Amino acid sequence: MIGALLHRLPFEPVTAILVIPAASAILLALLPGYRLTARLNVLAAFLTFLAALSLLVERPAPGGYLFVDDLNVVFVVLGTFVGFTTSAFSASYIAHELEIGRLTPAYLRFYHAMYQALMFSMNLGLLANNIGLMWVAIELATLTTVLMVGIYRTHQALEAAWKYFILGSVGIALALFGTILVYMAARPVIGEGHDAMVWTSLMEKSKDFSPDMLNLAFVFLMLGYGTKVGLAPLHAWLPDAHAEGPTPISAVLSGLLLNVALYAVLRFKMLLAANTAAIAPGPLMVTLGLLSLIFAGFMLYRRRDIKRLFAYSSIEHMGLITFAFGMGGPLANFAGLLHMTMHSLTKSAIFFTVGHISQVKGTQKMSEIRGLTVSHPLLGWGLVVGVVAIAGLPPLGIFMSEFLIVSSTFAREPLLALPLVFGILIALGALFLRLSDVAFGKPTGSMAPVKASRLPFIAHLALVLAAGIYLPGPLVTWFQNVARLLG
Amino acid sequence: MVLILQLIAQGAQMALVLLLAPLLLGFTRKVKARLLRRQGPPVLQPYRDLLRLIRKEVVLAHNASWLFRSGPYLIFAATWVAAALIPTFATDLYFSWTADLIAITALLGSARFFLALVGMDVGTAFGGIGSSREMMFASLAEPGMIMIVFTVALLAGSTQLSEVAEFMVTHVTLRVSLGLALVGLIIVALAENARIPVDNPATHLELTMVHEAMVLEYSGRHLAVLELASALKLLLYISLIACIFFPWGLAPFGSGPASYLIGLASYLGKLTVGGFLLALFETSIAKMRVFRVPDFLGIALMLGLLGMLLLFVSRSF
Amino acid sequence: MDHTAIDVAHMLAGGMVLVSFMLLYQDRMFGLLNVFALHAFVLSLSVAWQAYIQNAPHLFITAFIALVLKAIIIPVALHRVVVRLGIHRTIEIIGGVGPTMLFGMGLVALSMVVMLHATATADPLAREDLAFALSVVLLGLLMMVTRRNAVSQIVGFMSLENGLILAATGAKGMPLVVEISVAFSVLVAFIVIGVFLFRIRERFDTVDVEALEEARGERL
Amino acid sequence: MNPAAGTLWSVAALLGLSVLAVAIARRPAATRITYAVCLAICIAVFIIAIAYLLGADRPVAALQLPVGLPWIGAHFRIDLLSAFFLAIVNLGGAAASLYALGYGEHEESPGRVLPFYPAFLAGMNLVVLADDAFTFLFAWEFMSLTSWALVIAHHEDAENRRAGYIYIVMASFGTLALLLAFGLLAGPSGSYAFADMRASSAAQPGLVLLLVLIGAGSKAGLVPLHVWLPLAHPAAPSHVSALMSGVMTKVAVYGFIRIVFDLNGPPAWWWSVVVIPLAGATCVLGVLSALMQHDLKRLLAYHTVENIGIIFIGLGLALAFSAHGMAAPAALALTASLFHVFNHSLFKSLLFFGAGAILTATHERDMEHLGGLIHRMPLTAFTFLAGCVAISALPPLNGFASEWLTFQAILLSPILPSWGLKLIVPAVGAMLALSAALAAGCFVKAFGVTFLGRARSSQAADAHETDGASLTAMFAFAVLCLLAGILPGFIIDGLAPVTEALVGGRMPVQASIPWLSIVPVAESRSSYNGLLVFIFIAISALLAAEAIHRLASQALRRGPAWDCGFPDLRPETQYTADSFAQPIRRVFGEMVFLAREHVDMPPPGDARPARIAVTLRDLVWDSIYLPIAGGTAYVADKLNYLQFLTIRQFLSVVFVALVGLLVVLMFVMLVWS
Repeated sequence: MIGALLHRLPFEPVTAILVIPAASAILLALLPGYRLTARLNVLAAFLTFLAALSLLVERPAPGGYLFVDDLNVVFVVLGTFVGFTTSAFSASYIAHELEIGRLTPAYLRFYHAMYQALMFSMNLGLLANNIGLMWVAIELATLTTVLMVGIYRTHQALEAAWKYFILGSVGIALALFGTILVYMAARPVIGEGHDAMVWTSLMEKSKDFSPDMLNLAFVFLMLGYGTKVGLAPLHAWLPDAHAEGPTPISAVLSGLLLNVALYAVLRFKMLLAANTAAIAPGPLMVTLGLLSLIFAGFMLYRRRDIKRLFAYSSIEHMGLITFAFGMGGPLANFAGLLHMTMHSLTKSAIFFTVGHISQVKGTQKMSEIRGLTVSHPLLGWGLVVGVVAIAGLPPLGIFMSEFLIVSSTFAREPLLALPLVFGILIALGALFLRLSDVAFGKPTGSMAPVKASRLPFIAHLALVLAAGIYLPGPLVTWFQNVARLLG
Repeated sequence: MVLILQLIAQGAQMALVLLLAPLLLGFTRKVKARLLRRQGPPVLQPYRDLLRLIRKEVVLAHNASWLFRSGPYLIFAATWVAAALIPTFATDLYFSWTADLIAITALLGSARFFLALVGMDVGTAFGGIGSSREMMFASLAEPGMIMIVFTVALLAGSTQLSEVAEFMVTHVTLRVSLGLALVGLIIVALAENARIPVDNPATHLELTMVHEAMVLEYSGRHLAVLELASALKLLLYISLIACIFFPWGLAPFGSGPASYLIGLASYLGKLTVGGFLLALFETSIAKMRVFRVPDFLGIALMLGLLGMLLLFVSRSF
Repeated sequence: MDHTAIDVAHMLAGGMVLVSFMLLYQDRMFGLLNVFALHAFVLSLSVAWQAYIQNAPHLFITAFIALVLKAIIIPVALHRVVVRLGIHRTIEIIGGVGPTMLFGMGLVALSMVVMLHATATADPLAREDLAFALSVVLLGLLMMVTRRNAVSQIVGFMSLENGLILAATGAKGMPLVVEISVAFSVLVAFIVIGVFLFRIRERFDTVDVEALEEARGERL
Repeated sequence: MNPAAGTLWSVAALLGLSVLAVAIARRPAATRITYAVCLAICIAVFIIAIAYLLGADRPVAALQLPVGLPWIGAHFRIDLLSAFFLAIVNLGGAAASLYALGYGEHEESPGRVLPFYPAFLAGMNLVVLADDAFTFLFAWEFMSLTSWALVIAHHEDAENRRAGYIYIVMASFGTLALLLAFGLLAGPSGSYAFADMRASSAAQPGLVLLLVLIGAGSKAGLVPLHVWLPLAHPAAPSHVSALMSGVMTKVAVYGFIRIVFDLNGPPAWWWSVVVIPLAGATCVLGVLSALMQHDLKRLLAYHTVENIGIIFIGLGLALAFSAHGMAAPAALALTASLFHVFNHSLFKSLLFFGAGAILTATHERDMEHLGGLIHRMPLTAFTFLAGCVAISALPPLNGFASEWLTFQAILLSPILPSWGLKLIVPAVGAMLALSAALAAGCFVKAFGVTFLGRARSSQAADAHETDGASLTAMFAFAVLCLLAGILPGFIIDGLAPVTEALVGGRMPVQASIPWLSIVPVAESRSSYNGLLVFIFIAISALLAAEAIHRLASQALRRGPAWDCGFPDLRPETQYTADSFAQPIRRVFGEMVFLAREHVDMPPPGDARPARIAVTLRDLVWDSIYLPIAGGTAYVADKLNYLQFLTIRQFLSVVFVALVGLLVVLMFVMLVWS
């Protein structure tokens, strides 16, 4: 019925998803005035989200450059939603930054433009039906985030942005080489030209590709896009970029960009999975996943900066997700998708609270933040719930995915499950160690009430809670289809 | 008719142990004195002491609580019930199955528990010493006792004293386990009754006293009840040893008055021998330091455990 | 296509590997920049040749971009930067020249084995091309990690990226090559501007790591 | 109506209540409302459970909700075992809620207690209801989480925060162990419903047992996984401590029974060889540690460890017997264990209630500052005394009844064929006897130092009797302790169907035996009659008192204590908790705690006071947990350098990774071709 309605309207969701952010980026770059631009930013993000939702109702046939299938629609809807909530959060966050003069209006204009540009590039990367186009989009996303990480112009911010930039570029380069190799592998089968880079045709024919080429290509792609995913040992840019940039960007990085990079990896994994002769990409992903999980788990213990803490926890969870997809099979893939969704929602919610906390306390050092549940009950308990969720405890959603990952792994590969459990436990220990000091005890620092935008993080946590208790049937079948796609 | 006889027998036993207890105490003291070339108090002296105490007024500490006043009766009752459940002159008395050997040990445990509590009630230093040391002894004596019970029970296939006694009478064979158990039980009995070498019932104002320290604040009728209870306890242990290891002459279930008389006679004989041996032992050995007592009791525990293991070696069930 | 075509392409690609080794060998700043200009020049020649033999005119654009931007503008700009920042002294090479060269040899061998083995099915032109491209990429990366100096690291990155362009053009009929080369040029421009703006003298990162720990509140 | 549905509705009500409590926490009436509703719900569920357990025709009590794991759904089921534990959970819950009606009024931060308390109850109920692995673990961890929130309710105290931290980490550790166990039971296909697990046999049942022993054991407090328990239980508000010690540990026992006896297929003989010695060690170490404490609530917590050991001895014996196909002895052992589960939930809750009453009256948990409370709080003292007698396994109260049954089960061990068990079981029997005796000593200390003697502090001197609600709860449980002690037969008969379902055997019917005595195996073997023992003691005590008061003089004079004529009796001269434990410390301490006493006796003429310092070491903590913490810190420090590399070094890492992978790939390809 809605589908029919959409037909009657002159409405093309896919283009809308791309055009709205692009146009608003330009518009916001031109418009002065904080209030208006902030509102416009939210509005644009909201419209994009609506357009993305309409994809659930009915999706267009794959085109030459853009296409929508079960896999990327998950990412698009999730991404646009988090983008929308983050824009709402960023409105109040940036207002405070303006008050204390950390940002000037000029930079603010730039910030909003970049925000929409980022949305555009990520949506493009997700919707691209062409591996070259996807590559370009992800590079664009990297550049925009680099600019936003460095926006505070402090020594650390610039240093973080720079580190991100260099490591990102090298990753990009490797990814491009991998992309070229894929084309070379596809060319003999599909023939020269455009088709040899189009997902839809690649997926059909990949079984005939030269397996050795694919293997080689996957090494480069895994390292290249893995840098963006933030897998150890390619993670170096991630903690600083999260810690030094504005908090909304940290939220977007953890909640979206990592997913987009992961999406790229998954696509190519599907390509290899379809080709029986190629070496299964599983072992590589499992290794990198475990490495990231355990490494990040230990790194959590020595963190002093609250945003860097949660950045490392993002590395940990990306490792977990990569591990799940590396294990493969319906259960693990389902769990991986679920975990990815839950992690995006939870981690961005955590960054929302952390942003307000560091604003009201005027610091990101955990040693100077105490007793939040006393001084700022809502933020404090919000943080507690967030950490409980991210640590994988019920009744929140990540518990379900970790349950599935661990139990299915142990039934299949007991020896792999032990390091997995070890890593999870290590990370949990670190998170609660910090939490019990930050959220409880005698409060320190400013007790001033904070003009927090409550809705975003409450909405996210509510969603995570709901998912932890009840997953709606359509969502489940949809995830199961994707899990089957991923093989 | 039989039921009535049974009830009478049970009641008789309860009365009997109550009456005999001070006598045994007096007898032991007399023998001890004689062995020390002293005249010693008359055998009936304990009865006189009890009566005198009963007639005296009670001096209560200001901060003595209701527990302090009700404790003696509880202690006495528990000990008395325990003593009444041990076959003295006849087995299978009407209520003999009320509590088996483990339960009897536990009953004595309850008595000890309350004794240690009342010892702490007034809040004097001596009371504390007594209670803490009593519980320390108990913590070793009780497992020792249980181990002995295990040995006997595994052998006789029952923890019911009557069953055990009958088993011993009918088909007992000389066993090393039994010997070990006997020695262990004697050690436990000495400790539980605060006899030399563990404690010295005859002294006061000595830093090593345990039982006397707990009842130090008591006087008058309360003290009398407690004295009677401890006398009962001594009787209980001797009759326990007698009933397990020397069960001859016990009147079997539902037998006539004649056999009851025989049983009674043999029981008195056993008590005499027991009291005499006790006195002999006490005169021939010195009291040991408090912190050597755990080793002493540890021996009992070891003996019990050893006896049980030897059972398995000698005969695999 | 005839043999000479392949031979010329082969020669040009091999030439790039050779120039990469020259880059590795350089320990003078200006010399490095000049050699890099040469590197870019050879690249543009090779791309042009590919454009000719694949008769794909759009590749000429790529060749042109390579020539103008990488062989002329960027070297000149970097020359300015070097003079401006006053860092035109010898570049310290971590691990020394000799070992680096040897390691580079190893990398070339590795890439040859891997690539020739992997592309057994592909046409000879592409095989050679990709093998050389991979070695250029690895050598560029090697250069980035063995140089302490910002400008020479940039040069390393750009030579790496030249290798990518080489591979992309060698992949016969690959679409979007132009767009990709443009995107990369933007990237490089960013880097150069970054160096220029942030006045990064010695390295890409601060000398004083301790200070950073302090600043990040990550002190133990 | 379907009992499971009824219980689920009550659970839903509890959850709703906790949401409501968040809203109304600031109101003065909040405490009363919350606990009153909890009380009502718990009673309702208790009735449901008892009706199911004792009912002749048991309705099918299973249902499935479309929540939880999507393609499986959440299965809930009440069978005999879960009905029994439901009864325990809700009996304890009801008493705690009743108690809290009074006690909760003294809570200074109700906002941190009221929302979590009903959720905690709901979690425990859900664990017992769950019939598939996901729901079970979900509820299990939810229970841990809510109790964690209650443990750190008084978060200003750094000790409590530390306790909460250790607790949540250990709890998650246990949950992960259980998760692995369920992974094995479910198999690769992921059949998580308990029914499927029963149907299919696990790949490695032995491994499952070990994992469950770790998972459930860490929750129940088996040595050496008990370290969190003495920290966390005392930290919580007292009614929650009572729930955690008296009920939550039982839920852990339920988890063990459910998985090992029900889901994991037939047991192997060596399982009991693992379980029984562990349980024995738990008993002794628990009670010895308790003796060394002078914090009343911590002492009680350590005794929970001891009693868990007793329960697991019974379970281990049941495993041993049923592994050799001896149904009747297995039933005896299991009955003993379940009976002790029930008893411990009674007297441990009672004792924690008492400790809470003292806490509110004196604001003291340290016994060294208490004393003489029997005068100020006689009723509390009476109930606490009942609890002490019960937990010390003294007749005629209930603690003895279940330990007596355990001893009877131990005495059956010679019929076991395997020699290892023949020798291990009696040795563990000795440990059990030792721990029983030590427990008596420990509670003489606890009651004597706290209630008897003279007040050691002003707070203790002017304490006041606690409120009516609390007293009602305490007296109710004291009476239950007595009833369970003198009428054990009925409970044994009530447990018979449970054991029949689990080990396929049952104890002989007890209710028909004359004089209501209990006979585990045969009249000729052993019997015990708590009722008669109680009556005899009562009669003879009254008789004696009566006789004495007739004969003796009624004269009574109050005077100062004599104490061998020692003058100036200041409270400091009394025995303290530590000095009471000193002889036992001398005997066992050197070995178990490496106890060292440093006496500093000044020479004559020196005015400074003589000092004695005692150092105890917790060997379990020092030898297991400190190394783990240290190792983690060490690795974290070493890895932390990676945070501070230069970009060039990071690039080198990437480079090395790339080259390494290429080399690997090369070898792979060469090998393949």
